[in-house]
Amino acid sequence: MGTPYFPGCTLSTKAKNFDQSGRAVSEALGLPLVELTDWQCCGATFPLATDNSMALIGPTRILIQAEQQGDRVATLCAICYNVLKRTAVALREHPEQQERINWFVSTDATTAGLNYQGKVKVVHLLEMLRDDLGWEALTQRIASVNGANKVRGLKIAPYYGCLLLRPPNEMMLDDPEAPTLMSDFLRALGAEPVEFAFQSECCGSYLAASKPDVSQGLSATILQQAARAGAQALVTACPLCQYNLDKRAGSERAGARLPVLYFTQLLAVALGLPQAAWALDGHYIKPDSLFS
Amino acid sequence: MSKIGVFICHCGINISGTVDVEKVAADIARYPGVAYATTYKYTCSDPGQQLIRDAIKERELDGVIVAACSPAMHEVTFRRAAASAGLNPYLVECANIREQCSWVHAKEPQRATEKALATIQSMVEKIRGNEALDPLSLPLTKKALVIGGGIAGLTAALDIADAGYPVVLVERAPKLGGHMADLSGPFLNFNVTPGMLEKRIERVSTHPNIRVITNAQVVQADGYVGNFRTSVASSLTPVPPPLEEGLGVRAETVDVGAVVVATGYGRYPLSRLPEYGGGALPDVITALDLEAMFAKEGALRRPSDGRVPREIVFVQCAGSRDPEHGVPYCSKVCCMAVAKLARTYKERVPSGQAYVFYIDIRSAGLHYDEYVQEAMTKYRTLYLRGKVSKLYQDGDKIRVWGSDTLSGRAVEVAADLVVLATPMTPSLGAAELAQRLHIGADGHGFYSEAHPKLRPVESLTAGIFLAGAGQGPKDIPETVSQASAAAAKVLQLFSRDEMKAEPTIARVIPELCAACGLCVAACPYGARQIDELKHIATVNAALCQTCGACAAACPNKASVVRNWTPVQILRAADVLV
Amino acid sequence: MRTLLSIDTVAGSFVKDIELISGQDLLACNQCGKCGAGCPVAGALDLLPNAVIRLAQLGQEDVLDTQTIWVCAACQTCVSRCPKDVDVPRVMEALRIIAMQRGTLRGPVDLGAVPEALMAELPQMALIGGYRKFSI
Amino acid sequence: MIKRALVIGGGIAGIQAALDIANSGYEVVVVERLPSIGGHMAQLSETFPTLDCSQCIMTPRTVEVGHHENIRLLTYSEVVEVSGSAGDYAVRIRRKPPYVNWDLCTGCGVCQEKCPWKAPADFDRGVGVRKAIYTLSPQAVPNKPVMNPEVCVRLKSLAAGEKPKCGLCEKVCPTKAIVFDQAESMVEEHVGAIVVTTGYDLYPAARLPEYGGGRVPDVIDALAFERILAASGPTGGKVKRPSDGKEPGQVVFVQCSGSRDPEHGMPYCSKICCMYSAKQAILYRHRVHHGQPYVFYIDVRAGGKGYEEFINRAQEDEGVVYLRGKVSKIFRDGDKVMVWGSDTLSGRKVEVAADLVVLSLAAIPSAGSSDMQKVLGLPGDDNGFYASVEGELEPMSTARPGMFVAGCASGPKDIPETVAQASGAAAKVLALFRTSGNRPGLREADLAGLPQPEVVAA
Repeated sequence: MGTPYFPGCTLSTKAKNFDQSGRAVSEALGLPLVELTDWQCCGATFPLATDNSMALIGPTRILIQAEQQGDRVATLCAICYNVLKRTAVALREHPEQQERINWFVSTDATTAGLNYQGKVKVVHLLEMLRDDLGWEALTQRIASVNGANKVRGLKIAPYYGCLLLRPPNEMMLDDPEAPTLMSDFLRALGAEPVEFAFQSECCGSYLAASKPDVSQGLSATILQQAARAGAQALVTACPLCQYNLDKRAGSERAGARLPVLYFTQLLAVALGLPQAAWALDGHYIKPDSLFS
Repeated sequence: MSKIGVFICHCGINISGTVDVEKVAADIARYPGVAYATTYKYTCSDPGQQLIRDAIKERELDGVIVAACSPAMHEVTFRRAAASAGLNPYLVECANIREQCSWVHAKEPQRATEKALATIQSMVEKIRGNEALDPLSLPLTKKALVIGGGIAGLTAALDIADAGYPVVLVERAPKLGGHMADLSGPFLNFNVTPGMLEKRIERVSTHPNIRVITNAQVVQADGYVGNFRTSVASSLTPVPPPLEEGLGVRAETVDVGAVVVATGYGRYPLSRLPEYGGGALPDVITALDLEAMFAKEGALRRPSDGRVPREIVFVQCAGSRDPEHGVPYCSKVCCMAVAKLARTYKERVPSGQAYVFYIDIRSAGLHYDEYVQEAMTKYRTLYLRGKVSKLYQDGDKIRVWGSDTLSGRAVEVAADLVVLATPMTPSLGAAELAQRLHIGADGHGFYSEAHPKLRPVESLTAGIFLAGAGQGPKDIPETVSQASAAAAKVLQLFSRDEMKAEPTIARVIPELCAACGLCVAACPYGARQIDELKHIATVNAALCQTCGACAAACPNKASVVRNWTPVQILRAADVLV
Repeated sequence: MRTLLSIDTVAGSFVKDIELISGQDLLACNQCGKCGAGCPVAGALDLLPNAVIRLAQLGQEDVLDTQTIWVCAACQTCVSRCPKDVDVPRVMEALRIIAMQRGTLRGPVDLGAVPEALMAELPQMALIGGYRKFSI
Repeated sequence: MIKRALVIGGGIAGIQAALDIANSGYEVVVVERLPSIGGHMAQLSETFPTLDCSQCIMTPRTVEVGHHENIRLLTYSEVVEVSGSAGDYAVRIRRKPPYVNWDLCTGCGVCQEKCPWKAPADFDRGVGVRKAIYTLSPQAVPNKPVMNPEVCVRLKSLAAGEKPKCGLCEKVCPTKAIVFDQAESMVEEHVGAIVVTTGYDLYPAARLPEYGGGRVPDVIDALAFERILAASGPTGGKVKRPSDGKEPGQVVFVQCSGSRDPEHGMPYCSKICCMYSAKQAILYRHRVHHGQPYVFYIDVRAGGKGYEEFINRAQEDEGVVYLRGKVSKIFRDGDKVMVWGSDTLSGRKVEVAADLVVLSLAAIPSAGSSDMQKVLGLPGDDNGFYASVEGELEPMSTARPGMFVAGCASGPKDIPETVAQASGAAAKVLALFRTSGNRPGLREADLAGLPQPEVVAA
């Protein structure tokens, strides 16, 4: 048993530590993730043209794979989550498009003979923590951990970025203007959420490749705002946000020296899992001192 | 007067927080003529009024002074209370120790206390000279004159006539309906019964309580509230004002108790807009012209060559919001009217394109913004934020130079037809009518309301009411609301059998009057006349507003205002200076 | 320069193409400007989003020259706040698609031009996303 | 035909309608939900475009209603049931307990002075505080206090079945008017016509999270700013911001906060905001000479007599900076409030580090309107306002004969338009009463057969 899991490209390569910590915490909490037996890239952008069937083929294949293993697919990455979820919504709202894409993928080698039935619910691990486990249960679970909770009392700014919550009428996860999801998560961990005005501002996203100075500027402002609000660290649920905030803006010159943690890492620490599961390597601003 | 009672109000802490009311009471009690003085928390409250009533009876007071707020607030209250205890209400006065004392001297309690005492002493001196008076009764003609047969006049006339009073409706044109009759259709997306205006005209024309006089103008008006005497001249054919005596002109006297002025709006001359062609270009027309074209069935054709216009430009604020063109005000209805015309155009010419140049889209109110939004989305009208600077004939096109301040570009359109939303101005002859009726008008010629917020349909002259665009630009729903409101004021006036008027007006001491006529010249309300027969000045009780100008002007001191005689004023002033 | 507007521009094929590809009613936008007011990358835009929509409403094809369409990363902030339910990123996407179809413009993501050090550390999603959105 | 009218709502519309009917010799029952009449107009500081003091011009009318021999004023009361038809509507009215015997109370105010319990004052939109026993304002009509059972410690202890606490008001009341065990009562009235003047409320700021969602203390709504500007308000007319009482050096006015926004459920324009914001900006400038007001807008809607000129005055003479663009985001930043807007005319995104932000929240039907519509059997429109069924030539008519609507109950309106409608509704009632007989209301279709009481010889 377990929830079918789509790691996506980034968590399988340059952000493996988020994948490691993610698998470890879900295991520990009894929400095991089972990687899809076969998967491909989701495309990393949701195609916005009215005629977008071609670009939806990739994410539809992932949904088909998931449908073979269950009725849900979990992700840890906000962009994968956004693309898959919006794809599922688009196919549900446009059955004719679903039929067209199904016709196309049925001739394809990896998905030969398979059709997407429209049954898959796309979930983010944060959503599973909230809805499957519940904040109350998580709070109790953390409280029952032996030894000191190294997260307790830390002032951490929740950072949602864009695509976890927007567009709200398709994502239906939380109100992007006044979200509570991550603050609730942080409270359950015993940390002190530091809400700030930039928690849903854009970090610059793909501009990291085409206009790195723009994304660096946006990310630096976010870090500065979090620091001014009194945060000791930020928590994110998107590897691209994490990259932009930490690696591109973490220098003293650009932003503020705040560690930017993945929510899975923070959860691993709070659960008192072995340090290997924390997977705190690869950060530009080292978070280790937070927990010492 | 020797038994004056003084009641000093704490007004919660409004007065007593600053003024030492107990000290004032103790001091005034010793003042000559004052028989009783006391204080109370809220004199205007029911127990406070009871206190006054009891004191009048028990102490046989022959005068009462309430030292409290402004008489504008509660003079009526206290006079009514005294009357119910048997004291003539005109033997009750208010001394204002709140607005003019405790509020303005909040930081100087001692001096405020002194001022309060002096204010009351002054009022004691004044009240000594007061006479017991009875309210005046004036006759009342329960018949109304409505000037203007547009939608405002029709509505006001019906509301008055439906309540059972006779109405004379005077319309300058040969038929009823006003501008609304020329409109292509109703204004908004309300559920409109077809032929609503026609039905209303029909009802007015056949109403047993309404007499309609067309091709007619009010050429003379005298009198006052309840008793106006007007002269209505009518001709066989419509004549622009002023209508003068002559062949085929019949004048008659119409006596009424109230007047509703509903003369509507007029057209702004295109000649004053030379940069928009000055009226010389056949394919540059006004919104009202286009209304008339749409009012006819069939295809829209432009004036010059009868072709169907494929591109049409609407120019908002063609004169309005433009002090340099003499119209600093906004004409209020154009944004909606143009949206309606642009929508209608698209319905009539589905392949055509409408453009609207505007500064602000003023679609204020429920459903209005939605209506304009639909003009954009459903009817594909292109709105351009910018004023048109110039337009000129270019072959068979009208070239329109405007700007789009949102893209920051100067734009031009080669239009087949241009429609100007010209200002709403007062109707022809409105200024003269205002003079004739002694009602004020603003610098643009729109009639002045008595108060911009709370008395929107009352003119500055009692008994004359305003409805519709004559008072200022407004759309149909607002016009009919006003018309009904004006009717309510007439009905209220007519609900009494006679009119009560304040008796504290000017009077003439016959022995002193030399009939010199200075009072007639001094009176701003036309209340004074010389009775040539008796050789004495007279006062028209309905017109006198107690201003005292005649008393000041009279060299013989023959004109005095009741209960404000020179002796009273001087004695009162002596205490204060 | 005075810009000539006519039925062929304001109701022409360019406007229709944008509306078709984006699925948006351009005239639903009443130019309130809220999109630009909250746009995180406003500082890097040569035209604010409402001005891009404006030129599109007017059928002005030089809107394809704007950098804005290559800077918008579809963060959806404007979408979630637009009072008239205009999906601005979809209009941007439509303009990018038209620009690319015309071949007059290349998107600014030139993989060859990304410095090697940056290439080494950039998450895949940035490369894939940026490449898919901003280049041919 | 019962020649007696019911007016529901004691704001300026209800006041005007009641006075016009009562002064024509008919009895009127006025029902107001709050303890005193005056409605929103009583909260305003000064009125545009003349800058007359709102209280000052209205008080004579509230006082007249309070003392009018033809008016029965039932405040702190609600209409709960209406049956019958035009000419004879039976109306049940619930009178909430003020916990004060108003017949005994003289309005002396000692109870309020001595009461030790405070809570934010709704009337001041939360800017000020009031006691557990309170009147809405010093000029309240009627000037009788009510007790808030959620704040009064005595009432709370009684409700909880505990030993009675406090009771100070009872001790100090000179007329023994305090009644802690007062129960609500019911009144039944029979009337021939009903005028609905239930007015408007403001859209809740909590539903605009991008504008702070009501959680940033220095982001207030326009009625709260009216209270701050009002001489009789909680700050005595001094411009002080809620968070720290400092005089704000820069104030931003945000138009269309919810209005013209189908996505927030209000596609319509609230009509009054452009003008009152200009007024507020001007008044702010008059009080804080070096202050800088900004107004973010989409279209300046100044249709009305003297209105355009008033806006010009704000822009040209009073130094108010107008920025054409909607605000996207407002958030607290240190002791400033950051406002992100745009100026579509210069094509720039602009931000202002404001000391105070005033939201022009959309005008929506007053709370309880949909329930009242059910009670009256009248339809609401798609926005919840009372629907006009006869179109633009009968704006005060409703779907039921003998029932009329005036003022903001049928959509946002400014004061003169409201007052005109109220008088207009009164005219309809008067015509109904004067034509006597058990006839339904004066609807266009019904009138053909109406008996006419007097016929004039033309």
